[in-house]
Amino acid sequence: MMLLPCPWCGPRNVSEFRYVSELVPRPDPAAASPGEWRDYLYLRGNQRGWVTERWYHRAGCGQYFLVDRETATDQTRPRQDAR
Amino acid sequence: MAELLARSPVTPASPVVADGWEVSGLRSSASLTLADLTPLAKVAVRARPAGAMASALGVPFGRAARDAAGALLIGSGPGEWLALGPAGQEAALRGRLEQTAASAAAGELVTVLDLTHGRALLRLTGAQAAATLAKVCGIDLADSRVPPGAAFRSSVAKLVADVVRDDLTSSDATGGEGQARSYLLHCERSYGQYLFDALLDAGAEFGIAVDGFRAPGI
Amino acid sequence: MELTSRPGRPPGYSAFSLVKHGLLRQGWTPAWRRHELRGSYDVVIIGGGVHGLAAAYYLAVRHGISNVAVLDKGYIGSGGSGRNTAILRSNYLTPEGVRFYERSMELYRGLAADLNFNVMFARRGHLTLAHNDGSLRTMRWRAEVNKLQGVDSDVIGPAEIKRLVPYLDISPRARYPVLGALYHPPGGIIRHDAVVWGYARGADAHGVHIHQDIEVTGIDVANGKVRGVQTSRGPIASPVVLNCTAGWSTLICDMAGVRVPVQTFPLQAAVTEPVRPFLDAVVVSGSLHVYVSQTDRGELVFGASVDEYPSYSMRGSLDFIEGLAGHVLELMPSLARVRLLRQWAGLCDMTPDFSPIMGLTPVEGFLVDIGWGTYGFKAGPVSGEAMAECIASGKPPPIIAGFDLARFAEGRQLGEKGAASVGH
Amino acid sequence: MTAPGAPPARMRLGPQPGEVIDRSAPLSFRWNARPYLAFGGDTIISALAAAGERVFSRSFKYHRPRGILTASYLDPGCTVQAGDEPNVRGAHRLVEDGMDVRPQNSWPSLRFDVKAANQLAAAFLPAGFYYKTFIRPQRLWPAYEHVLRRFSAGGTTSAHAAAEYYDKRYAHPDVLVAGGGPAGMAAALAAARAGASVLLVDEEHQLGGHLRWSGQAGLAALRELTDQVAAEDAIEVMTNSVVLGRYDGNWLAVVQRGLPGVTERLIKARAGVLVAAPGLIERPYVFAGNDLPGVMLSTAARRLIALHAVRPGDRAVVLTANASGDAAAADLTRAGVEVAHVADARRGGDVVRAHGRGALRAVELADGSRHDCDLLVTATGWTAPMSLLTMAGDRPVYSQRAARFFPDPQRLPGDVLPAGGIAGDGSLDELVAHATAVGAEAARRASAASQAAAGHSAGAGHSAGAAAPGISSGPAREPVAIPELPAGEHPELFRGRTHGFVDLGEDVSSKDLQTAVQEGYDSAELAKRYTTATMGPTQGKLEVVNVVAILAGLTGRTIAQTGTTTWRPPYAPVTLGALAGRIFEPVRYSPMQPWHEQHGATPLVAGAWIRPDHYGDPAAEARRVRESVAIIDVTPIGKLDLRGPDVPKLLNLLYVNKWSKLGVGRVRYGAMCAEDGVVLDDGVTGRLGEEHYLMSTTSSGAETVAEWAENWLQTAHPDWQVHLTPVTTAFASMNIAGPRSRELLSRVASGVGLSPEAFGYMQVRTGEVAGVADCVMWRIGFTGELSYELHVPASYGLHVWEALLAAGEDLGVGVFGVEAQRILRLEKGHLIVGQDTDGLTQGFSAGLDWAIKLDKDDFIGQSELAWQAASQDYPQLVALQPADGSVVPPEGSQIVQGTAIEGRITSSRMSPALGRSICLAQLSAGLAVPGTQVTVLLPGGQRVPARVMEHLAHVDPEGERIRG
Repeated sequence: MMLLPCPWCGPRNVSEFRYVSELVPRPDPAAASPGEWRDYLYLRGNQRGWVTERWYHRAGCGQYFLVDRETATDQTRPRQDAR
Repeated sequence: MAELLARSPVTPASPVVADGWEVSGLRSSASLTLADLTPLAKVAVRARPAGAMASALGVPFGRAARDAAGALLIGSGPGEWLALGPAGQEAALRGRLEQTAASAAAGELVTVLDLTHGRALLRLTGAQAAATLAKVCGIDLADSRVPPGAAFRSSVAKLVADVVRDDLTSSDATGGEGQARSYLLHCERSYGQYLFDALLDAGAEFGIAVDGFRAPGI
Repeated sequence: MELTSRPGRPPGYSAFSLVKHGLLRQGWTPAWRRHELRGSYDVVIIGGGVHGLAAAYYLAVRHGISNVAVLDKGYIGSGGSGRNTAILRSNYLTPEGVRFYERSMELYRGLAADLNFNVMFARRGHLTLAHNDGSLRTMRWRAEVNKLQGVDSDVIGPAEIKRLVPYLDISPRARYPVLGALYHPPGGIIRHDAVVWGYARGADAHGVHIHQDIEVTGIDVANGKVRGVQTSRGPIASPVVLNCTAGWSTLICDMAGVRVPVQTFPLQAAVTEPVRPFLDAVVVSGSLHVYVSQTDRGELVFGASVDEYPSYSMRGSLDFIEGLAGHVLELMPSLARVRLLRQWAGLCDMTPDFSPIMGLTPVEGFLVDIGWGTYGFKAGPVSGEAMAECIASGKPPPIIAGFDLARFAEGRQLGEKGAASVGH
Repeated sequence: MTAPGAPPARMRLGPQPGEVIDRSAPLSFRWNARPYLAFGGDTIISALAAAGERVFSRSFKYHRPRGILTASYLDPGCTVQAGDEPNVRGAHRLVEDGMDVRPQNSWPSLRFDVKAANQLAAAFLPAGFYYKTFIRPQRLWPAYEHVLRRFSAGGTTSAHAAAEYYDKRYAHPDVLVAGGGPAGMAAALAAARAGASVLLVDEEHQLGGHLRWSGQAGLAALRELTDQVAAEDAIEVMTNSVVLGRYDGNWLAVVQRGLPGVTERLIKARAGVLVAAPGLIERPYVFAGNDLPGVMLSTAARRLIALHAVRPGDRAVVLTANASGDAAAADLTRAGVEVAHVADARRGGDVVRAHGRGALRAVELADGSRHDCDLLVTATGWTAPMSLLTMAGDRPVYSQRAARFFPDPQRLPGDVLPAGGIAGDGSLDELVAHATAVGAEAARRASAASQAAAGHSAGAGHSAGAAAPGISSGPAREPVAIPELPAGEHPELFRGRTHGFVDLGEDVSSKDLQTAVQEGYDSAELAKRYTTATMGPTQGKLEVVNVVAILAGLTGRTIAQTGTTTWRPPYAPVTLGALAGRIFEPVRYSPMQPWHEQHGATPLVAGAWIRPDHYGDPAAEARRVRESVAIIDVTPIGKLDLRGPDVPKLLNLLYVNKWSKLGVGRVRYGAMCAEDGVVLDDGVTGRLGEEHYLMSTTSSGAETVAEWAENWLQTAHPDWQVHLTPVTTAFASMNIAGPRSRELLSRVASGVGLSPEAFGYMQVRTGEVAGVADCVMWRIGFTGELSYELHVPASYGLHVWEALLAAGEDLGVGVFGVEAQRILRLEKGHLIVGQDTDGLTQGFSAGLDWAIKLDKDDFIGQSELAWQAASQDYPQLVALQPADGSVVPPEGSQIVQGTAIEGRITSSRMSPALGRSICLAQLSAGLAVPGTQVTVLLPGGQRVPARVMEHLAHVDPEGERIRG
């Protein structure tokens, strides 16, 4: 089972976490056109390689954090700005 | 009207009343025991992870320590603490913590919340306590990882639970010499009976027995 | 469905030909041939799975377009087509979905004869169990929509379920009591490899070039039009490029500069050692995220819902087989002694509305047949048929009109998500 | 111990120096309905072989008789049925007294199997046979299929198999050694001596691997190693256990068998370093007749003699290409077997064909000679079981010199190290020296890894749960030099001069592979899928290299080019029971659960919650609420404690309606949407103090909403001063509903004015109830009646519940369950998120028009909702009443025009208050106009008319009762 480096609790089994999303910028809802808004809702890079993601430590510290993951090997790398 | 009686989510075996709670009166001297400590006062504190309140409390995330008044203060999360005190003392405990907040951390948002009735608290004690816990918890419980005074939150029998390594000295230990290995388990109240049963099942091969509530319990 | 022409080469398969070959000890001719890679084709299809091969087959057979290349980075059927659990059904939630998958079932029912290749479609009946009133409500909803489309589907009670699947624990004390089920008699299982091979053999017989072990590394686009593809064996010119990949669909679309709302998730499956046949129907439990069927060889084939986070990993996890076994035993407690033999994973391209993306894209000549989530194999024949027509006629046929790429930006999502729960 | 009628053990030898049987513990069991004798330590097969039995199964496809090939777990011919248990590995499973063992794949009997007719038809059953026939007429395929299924192999299961106890536990060894042969034992010792905690796992019933059958020298070495291992406290030994797989992060699954009181136990080990020392598997040789009972591998013959004191035959021919074959010949002679001939493959010796019907009779050799015999022992090479390495990403490389594959160290991750035979060849001392270095290096790497892990667990004052284990011994030492193990020379022997079986488990012959290649299935994967070679119970461990070598020969490619097939987990088949272990399914109960059980509540499983659905008559329960007063346990309602100056900002963001002006003591209904405008959850939130709020959510949405809110707080507005704490079961929640609820509450509440003026609709108070302080009471009305929702400190929930019932006796107070509540809320037209909405229902389709305030600053879902509102054309939630009030259309019934679907019934009940059926429905915009007649299609096919109502509420649309 993949280990995820929680910036607060250290490496833990991935089963303790909930995957939130690939990191995507949220457009200003007031300014965004329907197209832009739905791109934000639905479009993801879905790259095969290193991706920055947000995870939630559901069965741990209850914190949301960022982590880098290689999507083919599922290796992970902690980030300086994880918290 | 019926006498005012507080009840734990864990149905007590041979019930007696202590400190206004219906608790189990069992007394076990087995080498591995499980006790329901739900009656203990449980007060949660929320504040900045590294703010004035944090330094006033002086217990970092991942550690647990007893304060001058004998309450067990647990660093249960970033900017999150859990204080355990004697049964029936939640008001006093909350008062003390609010006092600390007022004096040491004025201006900082500090929440002191009485969760006595919102959580279940169990104690697993004995040489085989770690082996028992290892059946329901994926954390490495080796002394090098979880020494006495360590605390962590993780998945226990598919529940989210706070686990505190809080060994007992032989005086109140159930058998065993000197320090008896002991863990406190703290979870959402409604899961209390489930967790209690899961631990009994896990400890069956080590001859686990239920021990009653011994006031003050902390 | 009738073919406009029968496969000429290779010689037909039949009991007679088997005996003949047996007596004369003569060898069989290839089911498909290896060809030199041409510098250009009328159509290049990326992905040698059921979808790509079926599209090529129908292009050649129905529309006489046979200067077609099917490219696969591995061997044919090495992707989702060879990794799925080969369950067929058409009891979907939306009218569009039901009509579409029912057409696929129709093609599947005639496939063995059409391809002269036994794909071993076994009509076993398909049961989706309901463990709470919410899912029971959804079953009723699906059943009613199905019936309106003329699809045999209805809600049945525990007694009837027990009669169909004697091993099932229907006691009300079960942690997940069985309150009812959506019963779909026409559903069943098929030999997935045979479908791939049958289409490949048929397409080859009609002049399609099947190229294995060739990877597409780029797509040439000039002023809004596709010009061809770059591959590990050099460039291929083509005015039409069809992306029939799963798992790699966004990566291929990126090569053409087309962005699609797809995320790739592993879907795991497992198979047990053979035991004597005891399970006829396909049994699915949405709440328990598991589905079970038994092959003619006696193996139990298990599948589940996709993993909880996107990944291109096909390594499989222990978590999966632990949870799977637990859930299977919740349903059929007496199988504790049956041994799991092998686990594997495939890649599923999930879209926001649990429906595929089919048809044209902003890039002229670049077509997609992607976003197949966990339901791609069921849709192989109809997708091939529809994409072939789309290529031949230049516009998407009505049966896939609702699956267009533009629907997401325009807020016209399809309703399969309405009853979001495990598929199959 | 006697077993009347048991055949004498005519093949049992006198005591052997290393035998594992206990002659002082005789057992009896049944095979094929006849009694047999065995000794403790005997496997099912060794006991039967001792009695002279030679045939143990019929083959998968042609039903050919099969006997011993490997005499190990992998033996394809030795799979049997033991009682309820199918597919038992008879050459590995120990005999238990009274065991009932039967052959599996034969009918009517093992001796005479009618399906064996298949083998005569073999010529007509080529690879892909099924694909080529049964094509027309297709309607006959089901009939064909029915017959085919009867021919399927495998044991039988029982629908009533006894429940057994399976266990699980986690482990965190610094080093896990897979394989307990000399290399594995040496590696374990070295790792332990370097300070590592070690788990040493072996599939066999004893440690030692081949040392157990390698004569006096081997036994001496074995004793020495065993003693040392036993002396190391840091080594935990597991025999009769298998490492099933290596998963991400060195997450290793081990199944432990033969434990007291536990059928099997799954150990999930997060190991610092995995040392893979599985040893080598002897490779069968492919030639005509190679599957006849009596044809076996050199290791099989040596095991039978050394471990179980069984003479493998009377007259033997040996084909040897290596030391194991040479030793086997010597062992046979020593065991009194007449060795008729030894053919040495290193000097051109070869077997052309084995003859016999049902069992081996004679062997025909390359030199033209023919020898009568009942035993042919082959030693033609080895296969390295690479599973654990390939699962770790390795791609083994083929060595022509050694005629087997070796690991590619470049591709191996640092936390996996091979040792023993899979790493290379050498003398026992060389292998042990190599493994010793590997073990020491493994310990060093584990220590370094754990220090690194501890390193980047920030925040925490220590690394609790830093899952990589730790050796608490000082700084990382220098890497240990691991000596090279050479690849020993071995002739390439895969297929002889004739065609034979390649996969005995699947009945696949080299001829089948030839056919596959001819037909174009010429890659390893396609040929495998087409012929099913390596798809059987051994998953290729015995046959994969032969398959690859034969394919290479047929395609003119090298073995390296042809490659191996992927080895997928598990390494060995594992029971579903072991994988499932003790099943953890958390359940939640309210503090009033004991009362519900005592009063005959029918339980309702709602997620993890067990709730009272009703107490016998839901309609009567509902009526009581309308007429007098009743109470319901609503503890599962989600509750969040919110504190801080910025709470209103949070509420404005999460809810679609406005919150800035909510005064202290006030409660407001709120609905939440997701960013796509789809309805997420709803509930009420009350302001208890200046900076203190209590939010309620749906029962099923409690966790989702808490995580949702935390997400926005932590990631989008870390600057906001808000503390959010889930307190769902800090309170026991109960709703007092009905015209007399005020009267009832007034009898138990103190310190709170309950008059309509003092405590109005949609207000909240805190006070004492039945002597319990700090009870939160809010006046709301999901049921449409005057009602108060009490949130009582949970430990006193049962006390207050009983107090209410006692205090209201004369008022006729009763209880009601979830079903009555559903009826009541439907009469009132209140929405249930997830029932009256679905995964695509946006706010304006949920009857929330009145709540949604598009003029607010940014709130979640705002833009999508604005676009929905503009579009005008969206389905709407409406109340429906069938013209015939006795008809209750089931929820999910479709609303149609002809065959076009215009909507569906989302909720429907018979209304006790109105004495007629009532519904909520999702309906297309065109029809969602009050007064419109629509057609509801009932499941039976009948079409009934129904009317779209003015209000969602069927009862008291003006809400006078609630405000009363």
